[in-house]
Amino acid sequence: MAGVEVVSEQGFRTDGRKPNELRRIRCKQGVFSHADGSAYIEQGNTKVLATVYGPHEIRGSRSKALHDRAYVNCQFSMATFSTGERKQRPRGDRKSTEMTMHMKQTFEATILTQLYPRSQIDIFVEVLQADGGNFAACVNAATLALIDAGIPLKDYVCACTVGFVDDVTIVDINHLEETNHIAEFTVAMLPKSEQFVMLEMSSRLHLDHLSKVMDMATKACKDVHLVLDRAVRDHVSEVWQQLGNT
Amino acid sequence: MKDHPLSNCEEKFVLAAIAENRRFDGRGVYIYRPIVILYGHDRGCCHVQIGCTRVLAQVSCEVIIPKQTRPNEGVLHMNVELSPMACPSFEAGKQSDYGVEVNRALERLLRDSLCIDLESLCIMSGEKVWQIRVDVHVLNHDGNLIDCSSIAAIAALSHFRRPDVTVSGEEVTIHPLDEKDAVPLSVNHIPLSVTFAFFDQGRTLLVDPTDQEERVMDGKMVVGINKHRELCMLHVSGKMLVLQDQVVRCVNIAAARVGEITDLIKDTLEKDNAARKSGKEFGFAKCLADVILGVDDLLKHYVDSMSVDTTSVGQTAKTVVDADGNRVQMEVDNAETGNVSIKVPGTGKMSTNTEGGAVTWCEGEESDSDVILLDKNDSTSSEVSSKQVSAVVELSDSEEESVLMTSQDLERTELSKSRAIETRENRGGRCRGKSFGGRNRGKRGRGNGQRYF
Amino acid sequence: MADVFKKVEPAEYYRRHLTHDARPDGRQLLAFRDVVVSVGTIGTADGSALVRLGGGGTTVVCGVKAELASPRPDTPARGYVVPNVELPALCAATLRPGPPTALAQTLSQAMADLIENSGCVDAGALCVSPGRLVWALHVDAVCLAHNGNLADACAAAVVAALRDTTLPAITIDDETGRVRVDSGRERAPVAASAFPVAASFAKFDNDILFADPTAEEEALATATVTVATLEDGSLCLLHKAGGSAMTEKELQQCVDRAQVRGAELRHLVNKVAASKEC
Amino acid sequence: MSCLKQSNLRGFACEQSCLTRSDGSATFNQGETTVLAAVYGPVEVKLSKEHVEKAAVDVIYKPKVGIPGCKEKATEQLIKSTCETVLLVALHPRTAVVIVLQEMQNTGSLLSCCINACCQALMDAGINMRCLVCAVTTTVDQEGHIILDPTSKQEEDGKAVLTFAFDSKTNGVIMTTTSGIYSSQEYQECLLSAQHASAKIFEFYRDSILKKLSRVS
Amino acid sequence: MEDSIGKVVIPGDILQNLDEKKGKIKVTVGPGLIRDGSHIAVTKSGILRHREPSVFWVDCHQKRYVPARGDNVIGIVTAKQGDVFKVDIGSSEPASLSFMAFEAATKRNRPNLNVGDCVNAKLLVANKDCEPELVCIDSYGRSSGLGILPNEGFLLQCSIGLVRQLLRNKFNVLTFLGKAIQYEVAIGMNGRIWLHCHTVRETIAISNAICRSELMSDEEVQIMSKKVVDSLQGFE
Repeated sequence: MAGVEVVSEQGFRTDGRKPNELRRIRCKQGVFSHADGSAYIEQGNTKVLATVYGPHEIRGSRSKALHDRAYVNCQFSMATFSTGERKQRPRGDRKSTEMTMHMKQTFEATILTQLYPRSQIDIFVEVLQADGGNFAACVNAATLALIDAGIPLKDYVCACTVGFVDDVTIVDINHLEETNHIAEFTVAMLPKSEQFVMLEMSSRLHLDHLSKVMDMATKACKDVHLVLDRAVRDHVSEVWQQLGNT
Repeated sequence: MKDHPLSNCEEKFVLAAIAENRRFDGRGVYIYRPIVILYGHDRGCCHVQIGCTRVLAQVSCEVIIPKQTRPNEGVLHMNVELSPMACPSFEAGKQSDYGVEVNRALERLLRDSLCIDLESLCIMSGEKVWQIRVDVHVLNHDGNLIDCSSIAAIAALSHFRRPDVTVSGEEVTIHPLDEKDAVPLSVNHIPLSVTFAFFDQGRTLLVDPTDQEERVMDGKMVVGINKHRELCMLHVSGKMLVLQDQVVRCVNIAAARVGEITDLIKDTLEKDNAARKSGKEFGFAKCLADVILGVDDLLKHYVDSMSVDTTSVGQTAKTVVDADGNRVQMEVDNAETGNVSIKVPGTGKMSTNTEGGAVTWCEGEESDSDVILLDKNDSTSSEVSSKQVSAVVELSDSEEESVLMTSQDLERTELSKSRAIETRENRGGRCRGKSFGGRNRGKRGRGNGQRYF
Repeated sequence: MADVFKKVEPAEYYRRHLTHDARPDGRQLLAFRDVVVSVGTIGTADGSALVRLGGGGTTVVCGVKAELASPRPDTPARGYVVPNVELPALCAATLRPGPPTALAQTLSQAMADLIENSGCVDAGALCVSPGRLVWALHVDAVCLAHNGNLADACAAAVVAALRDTTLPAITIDDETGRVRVDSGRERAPVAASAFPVAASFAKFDNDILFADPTAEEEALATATVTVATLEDGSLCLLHKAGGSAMTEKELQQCVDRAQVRGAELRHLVNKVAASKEC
Repeated sequence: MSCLKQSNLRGFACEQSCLTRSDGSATFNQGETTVLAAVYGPVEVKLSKEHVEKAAVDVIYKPKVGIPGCKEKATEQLIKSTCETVLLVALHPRTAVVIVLQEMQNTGSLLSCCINACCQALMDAGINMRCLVCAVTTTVDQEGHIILDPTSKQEEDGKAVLTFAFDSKTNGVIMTTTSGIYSSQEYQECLLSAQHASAKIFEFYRDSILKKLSRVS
Repeated sequence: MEDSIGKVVIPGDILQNLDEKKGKIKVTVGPGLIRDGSHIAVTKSGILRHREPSVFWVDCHQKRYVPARGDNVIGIVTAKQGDVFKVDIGSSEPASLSFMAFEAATKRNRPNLNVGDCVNAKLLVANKDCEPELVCIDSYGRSSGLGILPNEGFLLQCSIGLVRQLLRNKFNVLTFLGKAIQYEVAIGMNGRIWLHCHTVRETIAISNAICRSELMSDEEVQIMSKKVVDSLQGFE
C-alpha cells in the first residue's frame, strides 16, 4: 500500500517495534497545582496534557445543569504546532468536535456522575505533539487527571489504537502507519470488566479478522492499564511520603 | 425551537414495551421499517425514506486544484444539513454536535473506506481534479438518521454522472451534457450502515430505532459494512458499556441486513435507468402521481395540465398601458428641460417638481460646501470643517418656530448634522477604511489597521 | 403641537397629509425629492459617484475598484461585476454594528440583478485575455445617511459610478506572460449604453400611492414597489416584496411615473458627466 | 400585439402533512419542479427577533446544492414579506412563525412553486391567515410571446422571467419580481395572464382541502 | 351562513347571510374566524362548526396548540422555579403552575411533582400578551378530576383537530374500543392524550388506533376499531 511497507518481511515495523509492542509510555500526575487534577503523558512521540476541574457549580449557562447527575464538559484541542503542517484552528473544526464528543461520552459513562447532581466536571486535553493515537493518549491522560482530582470512576479507562494490515495486527500505531489507509481501531475500555466504553473503526476490515483484532486491542488496553496503575501507585506513595508518613 | 419534552410516563412505558420485545409499529427487533428509494429528475439526486425518516441527497461536481499532499486524487466532500424542517430542535446554518456526528460517520463510511475511486477523478495531476460534493438534507427526523443518510448518499453517488473530460496536452475540455454522454463515478463497493440501539445495559438491542426509541436508549452502535462482509466503520455513542461478544453479534446481524438493502439500491437504480432509457417518466413528480393514482390517500391531490383562458389579455393590457401613455411620453420628452443646475464640475442638482410648481417653504438651498465633504481635495475639507464649528445651531429647545427657519438656518443645521456624522465615526476610535478608499482595494472594510485620533 | 401629534399618532398624521395630496415635507404625492449627483468624488477608486436625495437625506456613495482576476470557468471570456451594499451603523439610529443585515443583503442582490438584467456593463469588454485574465469590478455602495428609498439612491450611485469608471489599458507579454498596465494609453470606459434608473413608490393605507418615501414614510407604508426603466421605455426590474395588494392599474401608474423619472435622472447624470469633462 | 404562446399550466400535485415533526408541511409539484415546505408556529421566538406587537416570520430557504448565499437570502426575504402579508401576525405577538423550504427538484418556475408550497404548508399548520396566496411564473420569449409556468429551458431561452403572487381576496398583486428586459405592454400581459392562472391554483388549493376533509365533514 | 355549517371553509372565505335570517343577533366567533368590518372572515382551513344559539368556529387539523382560557390541558413539568412549576403545554411559551394550585395544598404540604411528570390542569390565564397560567383546582378549591397524572401509562401526541373530534363526537374510536377493552384516559385540549391499560400490548394498539382515526369517517372508525379488538382478543 502506497509504497511504504508497514510491516517488513522480518516482522518489524517502520520504527523498529514488533507488531504487538506498545510505544514507551511515560506519564506523570499532578503536574499543575492550580488545577484540581492534571496529568501529562507521552506515548512515543505523542505528547498530551490533561487538566480536570471540578466537581463545581455550573458555570456559564444555567440551563446545562442536570437535575440528576453531573454535567461533564470536555474540550479536545490540538496545539497549532503539534502537526507537520501548521494547524489553522486548534479546536472547533469537525474532527476536533468529534473528538470532544467522544471524550464526553467516554467519561460520562465511567465517572459516577449521579453522585454530583447539578454540578459540573471539566476535562481539558491539549495535544502538544501528535504522532498517531492522539485520542487514545488523550483518554489515558484524562483518566490520570481524573484520578488525581479524586473523582470517583468505575474503573481506569485505558485506550489504545490497533491496526490491521497484511494479515498482521499491529498495536499502538503511529502517524506514518495511520496515513497508509490501514484498518484502524480506536478503543477505550474498562480493563477489569473488559467492557468497551468507546469503539471506533475506519477503513476496511474483513469480518473474519474482527475477533483477532479485538482480542489484541483488549490485551493492549490491559498493558496500558498496568503502566497507568503503576504510575498512580507511585504517585500516591510519593505524596504519602511527602506528607510525613513512611 | 424546543422539541416536545419527554415525559416520565412515556419513558417508562417505552422501556417497558421494549423489555417485552414490543415496538409501537409492531416490528420484530431486527427488522427495518419499510425503505423507499426514489431518484430525482437530476442525476445524483436520491430521496430515501425509512418509515417516517426522510433524507434527500444530491451529488454535484466541480473542478478544483488538488491538495498538495495528494496531487493525483479527487476530493469527496460530505455535507450534512440538519435544518429545523427535520426536527424543531435543529438549528439552521449552524452545525450542532449531532450534525457533526452524522457528518463524520458518513465521511468515515464513504470516504475513509474508499468507496469512490478518487484517483479516477484526477484530470491533470497537481492542477485539476474533480471535487465530488454530496449534500445530504434531512427532511424529517424519526430516528436512525445515519442509516437513512448513508443509503441516500451511496445511492446518489451511484446514480450520479459527471461530465466527460478530454485532455490534450495543456488543453482541458469539459464536455457539456448534450455533446458527450456523462460518465458515472467508479464505485468500488457499497458500504452501508446498520444502527443498533442498546437498552437496559446492553441486555436488549434492536435495529433501526425510531425517534421515540432513540430518546430513551442508553446508546447506539453504528456498524458500517458492505456486502462482501467487510467492516467499513464502527461507531459507538452514548454512555454505555459493550462487551466484545456483543460487538461481534451486532456485526453479524448487520452483515445479514446489508445484503437486502444493497439489493434494493441496485434494483431501484436499474429501474430508474430503464425508465430513462425507454423515455418513460421519472423523477419525484412521477412517483407522487403514481402513488396518488394507485392509493386513495386523502392528503394527496393531483390535477393534470390545465389550460388558462387568456384571450382577452393582450387587449386589456393595451388599455392599461395606453391609458396614460400619451401624457407620459410628453413628460419624458420634456424631461431634458428639467431644472438641473451644475454648481461645480462633476456635481449637479435636480429639483424635481414636475407636477405643480416648486415648493419653497421647506426647502434649503443646497450649497457647494455640502458636497465637498467627500471631495478628492483633502485641503478643502479641513477648511469646511473649520467653517462649520461656528455654524452649529442649537435645535434642542426649538418649538414651532423651527418650521419657520430660514433656508440659511436649515443649511447650517444640515451641515452640523453631517459634521455630527463625521465625529461619530471618529469617536469610535476606529476608522473603517472604505474598500475603495485606499490605493489598493482593501479586502475588508473594517479593522485594516488605520486609526484616527 | 404638530410634533406631538406626529409622535403620538404617526399614522394619522400622515393620513391627514396624504389624503390632501401633500406630504409633511411639502412634496406632492408623486413627487420625488431633489437629487444631487456628484461623480468622480473618490480619487482612489476607478469610478465613483455620490447621490443624495433631498437636502441631507439619504446619501449613498459608491466606488468601483477594478481588479484583475481569472475568469469563472463557465464564462471564460467575460469579466464580472460584484456589487455590494453596505449599511454601516452610522447611517441610521436603528442599525447596529455587526454582520450585514437582511436589508443590506437584499439591496446587494437587487443591485446585482439590476446590473445583470439591464446590461449596463458590457461583461465581454471586461475580458483581457480569454480564459486567463479578466477584470473583476468590485462595486461597493456605502450608505452614509439613510432616510428612506435606499434602493433608488443605491441604484443611481451604482450606475453613475459605473458610467464614470474607466480601466487602464493592459498589455500581456506573450513570452513571459507578465501583465503590465499601460499607463501611456488612454483609459477605456466600461459602461454600455444601457442606463437603468430605479424609482420607488410606496402605498399607504392600502390605497394612497406616493413616490420616493422617506424613512418615516417607509415605516408606515403598507407596501413598496421599485421599478427600473431603460432609455427606450423598457423595464429591467420590477420588484415588490410583499405588503398590501396592488392592481395592475396602480402598477402601471408606477411604471409611467418611473419612465418620467428615468428620463429626468438620465438627463441630470449626463449633464453632470459632461460638466466634468469640460 | 403579442399573443400567448403557451397558456397551459403544467400538472399540479401536492401532498399535505407529509412530515411528522413539523406543525404543518406540504410538497408541491408544478410539472417536475418540486418544493417541500415545513411550517412551525406560533412557537417561541429568539429574543433578538421578538416583536411585542406581532409574530416574527422567519423563512429558511435551502437550495439543493451548496450552502445558501446572498441570492438565497434575498429569496428568503421575498418569501418572508409575501407570507407576512397574508398571515395575521398581530394575533400572536412575541412568537415566531418559522417556514423552512427545501428545493427538491428544479425544472423551472421554482420561486412560484416555493410560494405555493409555503401557502399549502401554512394552511396545513392552521396558522391564522387573512387570505391565501399563490404565485405564477411567466416568461417572455425572444419573439415577445408569453409563456405561463415555464420550464427551465424556456426560462433560459426567454428574454425575461416574471413572477407574480396574488392574494385570494382581491386578486391583487402582492409580490412581483422580474429578471431580464421587457416592455410595459409585456409586463401587463404577463400580469394579467398570471392573474387568470391564479384562479386555477386557488381552485386547486380548495379541492385539496376538500379531499383531505372529505370523510370527516 | 347556515348553509356552510359542517362544510369545508378556507382562509379568506367570508361568512354571509349573518343578519338576513335572524335580524340583529349577537354572534360569538371561536378559533379560525375573525371579524373583518361587518363580515366574518375565515382564517383557517377546516370545517365550520356551530353551536346554538350563535357560536361559530372552525375545526382545524392543526398540531400546534394556542392556549385558550378554560381549556383542560395535559402538561409536562420542565422545571421548578421558586413557588411555581414551569409546565410545557405545547404552546409558544411554557405555562406556570403554582405550588398552591392543587387540592389541599398548603405552604407545608407541597405537591409531590418532579421534572418530567404529567399534570392534567385547566388554563386560568391564557392571553396572547402574557404567560399562560394553569391550576389544578376549580374555584371551590376541589380537584374535580384535575391534578397529577400517575407515572404509568402512556402519553400520546396527536393533532388538536383529533382531540376536538374525540370530545365532540359520541361515535369515536374511544367509545368503540371501550366496549371491549378497559382503559383509563385523560384528554388534553393541547393534543395530548394520557392512556393507561392493563397491558402494554393494549396500550400500543389503542394509541395506534387513535392516531389512525384522524381523517376517517364514523363507519371507517367502527370497522377499524372492530379489527383492533378482534386482533387483541384473538391472540389472548
